[in-house]
Amino acid sequence: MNGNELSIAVRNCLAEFTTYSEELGDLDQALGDGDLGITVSLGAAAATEALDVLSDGATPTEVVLACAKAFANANPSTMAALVAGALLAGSRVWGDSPTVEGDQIGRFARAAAESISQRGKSQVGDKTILDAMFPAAEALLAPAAGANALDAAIDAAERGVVVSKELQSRRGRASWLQERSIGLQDPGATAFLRFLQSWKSANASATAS
Amino acid sequence: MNGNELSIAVRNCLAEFTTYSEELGDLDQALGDGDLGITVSLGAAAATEALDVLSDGATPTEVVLACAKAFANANPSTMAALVAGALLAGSRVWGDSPTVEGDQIGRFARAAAESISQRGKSQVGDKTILDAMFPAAEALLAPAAGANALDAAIDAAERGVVVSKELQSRRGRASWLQERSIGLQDPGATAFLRFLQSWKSANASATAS
Amino acid sequence: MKKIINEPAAFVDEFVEGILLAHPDLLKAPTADRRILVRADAPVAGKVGIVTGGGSGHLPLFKGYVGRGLCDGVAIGNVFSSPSSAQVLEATKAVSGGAGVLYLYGNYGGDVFNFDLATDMAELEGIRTVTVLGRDDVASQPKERAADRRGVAGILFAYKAAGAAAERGDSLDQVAAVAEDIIDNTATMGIGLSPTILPTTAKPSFELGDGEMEVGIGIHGEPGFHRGELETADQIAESLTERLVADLGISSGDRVAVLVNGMGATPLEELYLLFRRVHQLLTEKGISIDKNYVGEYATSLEMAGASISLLALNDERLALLNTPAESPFFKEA
Amino acid sequence: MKKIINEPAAFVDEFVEGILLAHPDLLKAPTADRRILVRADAPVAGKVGIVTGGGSGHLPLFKGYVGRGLCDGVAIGNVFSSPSSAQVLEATKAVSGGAGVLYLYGNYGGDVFNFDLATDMAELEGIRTVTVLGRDDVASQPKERAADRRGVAGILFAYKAAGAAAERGDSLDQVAAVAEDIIDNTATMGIGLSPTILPTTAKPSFELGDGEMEVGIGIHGEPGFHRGELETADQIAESLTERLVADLGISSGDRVAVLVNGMGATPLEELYLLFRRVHQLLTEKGISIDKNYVGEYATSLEMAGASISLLALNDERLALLNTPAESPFFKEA
Ligand SMILES: Nc1ncnc2c1ncn2[C@@H]1O[C@H](COP(=O)(O)OP(=O)(O)O)[C@@H](O)[C@H]1O
Ligand SMILES: Nc1ncnc2c1ncn2[C@@H]1O[C@H](COP(=O)(O)OP(=O)(O)O)[C@@H](O)[C@H]1O
Ligand SMILES: [Mg+2]
Ligand SMILES: [Mg+2]
Ligand SMILES: [Mg+2]
Ligand SMILES: [Mg+2]
Repeated sequence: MNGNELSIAVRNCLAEFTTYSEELGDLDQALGDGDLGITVSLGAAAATEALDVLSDGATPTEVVLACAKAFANANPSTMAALVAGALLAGSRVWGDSPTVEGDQIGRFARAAAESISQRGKSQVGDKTILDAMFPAAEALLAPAAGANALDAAIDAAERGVVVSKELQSRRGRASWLQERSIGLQDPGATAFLRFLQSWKSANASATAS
Repeated sequence: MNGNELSIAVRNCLAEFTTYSEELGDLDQALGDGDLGITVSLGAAAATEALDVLSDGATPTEVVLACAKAFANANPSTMAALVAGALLAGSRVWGDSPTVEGDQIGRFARAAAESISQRGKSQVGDKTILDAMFPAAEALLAPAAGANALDAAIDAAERGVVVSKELQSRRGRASWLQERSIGLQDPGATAFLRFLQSWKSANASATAS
Repeated sequence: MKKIINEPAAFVDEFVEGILLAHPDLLKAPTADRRILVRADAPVAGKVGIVTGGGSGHLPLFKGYVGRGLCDGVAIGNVFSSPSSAQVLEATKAVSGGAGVLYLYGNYGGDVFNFDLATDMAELEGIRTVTVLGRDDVASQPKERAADRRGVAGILFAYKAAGAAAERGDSLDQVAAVAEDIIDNTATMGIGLSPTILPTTAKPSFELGDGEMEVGIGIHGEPGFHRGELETADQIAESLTERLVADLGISSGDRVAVLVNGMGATPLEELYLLFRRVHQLLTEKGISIDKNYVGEYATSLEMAGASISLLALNDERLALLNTPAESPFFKEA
Repeated sequence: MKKIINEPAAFVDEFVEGILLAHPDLLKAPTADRRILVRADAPVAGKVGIVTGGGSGHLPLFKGYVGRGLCDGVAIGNVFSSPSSAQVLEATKAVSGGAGVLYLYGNYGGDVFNFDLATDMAELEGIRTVTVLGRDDVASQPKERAADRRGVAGILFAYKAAGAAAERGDSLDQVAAVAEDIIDNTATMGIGLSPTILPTTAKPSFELGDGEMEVGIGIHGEPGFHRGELETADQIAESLTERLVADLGISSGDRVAVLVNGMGATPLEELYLLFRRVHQLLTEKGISIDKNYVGEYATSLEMAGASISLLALNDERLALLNTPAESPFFKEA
């Protein structure tokens, strides 16, 4: 994928992703403050707008940076700040490379997750986005034999979402619920899963590797 | 009636009168601020308590003064202040007289109405208690031939209440409603009517003249 | 509606106790029933005293305006109901410093008749009083009957100016003239979005449909002259401002003080939305805002709604507003 | 619930414009988007700057605490949502007087991550910053995890004290130490009676049955640790006070500052009922109240409810609280 192809794929994906805003808002209503739907819809719109005006010759890293900046400022929130930082960290993996393929995707994902872990002082098991992200990054890097990498990542993220449902939140707003957080599904982890699913259905051909 | 008889008659009347609190509160809700029910129930209770501890040898004037003071302080309001002033003015007609009869009642009522008119800068037709009170006082002073004075007063007050319903309020809270006050029944005038009716039904024998 | 209260009947006594516990350096209660609050240094010898009063449920009105450069004392009624004449008299005696006492309060029948009774009683005690009534609510009566209007939030201006005049040593008649002048030049109008619930009756003061507002509402939930669809902040600011400007007869070149007052439940953010539009409108008209107050100054328990007051200014009135004052609820430095 | 607003999306921009129009002598907006407010005299050369910030909808928090002896600037987010790191950076630059800048705000993920980003960016501009987080809400985490508690109304104490320290010329590390000391000794707990409605979503922040209250609620309507029957004012004051006293570990002979804070729709009268009982309880325990604040200091739009904050005092802390300060929303003489 070159920058232009990535930019188109991202916009396709975001158009689908925003349809989950309400679901994500409702999950965040139960476990947090209900604004994740707004973060997602405003953030996706801002990123799409930013890509619409980006030059066709932009590198993949420039595409990601434009998204990061737009997403960070659209509705600044925990998710917006963590995701923006994660995109920055991921793009460092790519450097000036004019195209990205194969395990550059997985390495991007892992760097992104590590950035969130560091900034958020959080790890797998804290019931956050990381419970979906880290397993998905691993799956992208080392898909089970014969499996499509994206499908494997989606499966891994989904398992992460399901498993973390029974955990007690240890980070962010949800942690204030203490024991009451057990049994509720993490909105951030769900958002990551929905993002992967959107990528798949919006870009079925482009991303099958 | 001597002071003790008057005191008993007043207490009998007030016990009945308070049963109208809700009706009066509701009328005042529509045309004013809804507190007339409280003024009546607290005021009647305070007056009754004051009479309970008044000596049996009190003059009619002392009985009235005790009521006036109790009523004025129980729930100070327009009605409380005007009625207290009216009772004071009425009792001046009686002076130290140990008993009151015949047209002393009507003269009391007229002096009371005049006091309200003066303090309230109001007159018949302004849609206030006076629309019931002045005609009732006149009826007490000059009942139609053969009629019972109290019944005549009740009839006159009732006509006042009905007629004033169609008038626009010109005094007090209700006047702020301007044209919207037309068609609504004045709570103060109604209170006076209910007071007379309570007197009649609670003291049927004592007051038949 | 839910309330953080104890026995409804004890509501007033208990919150007054709370006020006294919180501000013992600024306020004191001279009678055992604590239904009167006066400045901690009352009576101030040689100074005109100012007594206000009325029903409870309007904090910071009325109790909040007792302090240096404001009123000297307040007689405290039950929720939305007048203090008694006996209480007004006690307040009068407690603040009388020998120069007479101004009665400054809102034009409500119950209050008027009880203060009037107190006037007679004070005279017997040798204290001269003069009464000036707040009557700024333009919705309550047409201009021709302005003397019969009820008093609402705009009385703040009169407290401030009369308090400053008394503090600088004006005579009773001068202080009364200042109050009268301010009130003659003050106009207020309010809107209500939701009712208030009296602690004792637990009934709403009025009923209003979803999406409706009451225009011209009073601070006890008295109906206004129009009930209609809820408008935007800008539309509300426009219709109220136009009406107030017309009532005061002010125009380009004039100066005003503006008070945007919250009735209780309305967020401060929304009051600033109103102020913004008032400022734009007056600026367009060439009328300058030389003083403003935005916040809760006269409430109606938990009623949602707001009022806008304008005071036409001249140098003297502005100087009086800008004089230092201090109460636990109001400070002007 | 009904609101006095215009376009929901313009809510924040418009009320900030209103604040600027009302207080041009005290506040200014250094950027074109007006999402930053700073003291009119910022930057003050040689003085440590204090920047706060967070979501809107909490007036007078946070914008209300920008002024002399308080914070120097605020970065303004949308309703209940963080300002961006770019906005925080702008505020930092606008108040930097060469002595470094303290970031003092509530412990919320969105704010933390955005202020942290701004820290990195400020460093690139040669401005040193230190961060101190308000984390006074004892209901949000047990004592062992006190560092993870969220920040609520009690941050007022830290603004006041740190602002006073900066004004008297303390260094950045000293001002930060003052803020940290205050926050370590502050505990808050709140109850909610009704939700708040976000202008943009028009949805209630939570749902609560008739006659129910939420104990330990946050200022965005975050659930507390207990939902139960609405109690009396006295019972509420008792359970909150006991919990705060235990959390701070104070006892007979100790001194405190008390803040009884209204969340938006709760009448001031009810806050004084709470203060009354807090005063009685602390007095019984031999703990004296040397300073008190009763009113709306940190709200949640039109949410009904209240919080109680205690700050354990010593001479130094009390002296800082009593130092003069002035903003359009907060005055200490
Ligand atoms: N410290 C953290 N580290 C990683 N993820 C976090 C952290 N805190 C919160 N999250 C994630 O962010 C999600 C909530 O995002 P968002 O709604 O933007 O938060 P807020 O409204 O509190 O700013 C959570 O569901 C969780 O997945
Ligand atoms: N100026 C007046 N003169 C005579 N009667 C009046 C006057 N003003 C009000 N009233 C009477 O008082 C009644 C209302 O009494 P009340 O509820 O005590 O008044 P408020 O609640 O305004 O103090 C009215 O129905 C009317 O009959
Ligand atoms: Mg959220
Ligand atoms: Mg009434
Ligand atoms: Mg009344
Ligand atoms: Mg949020």
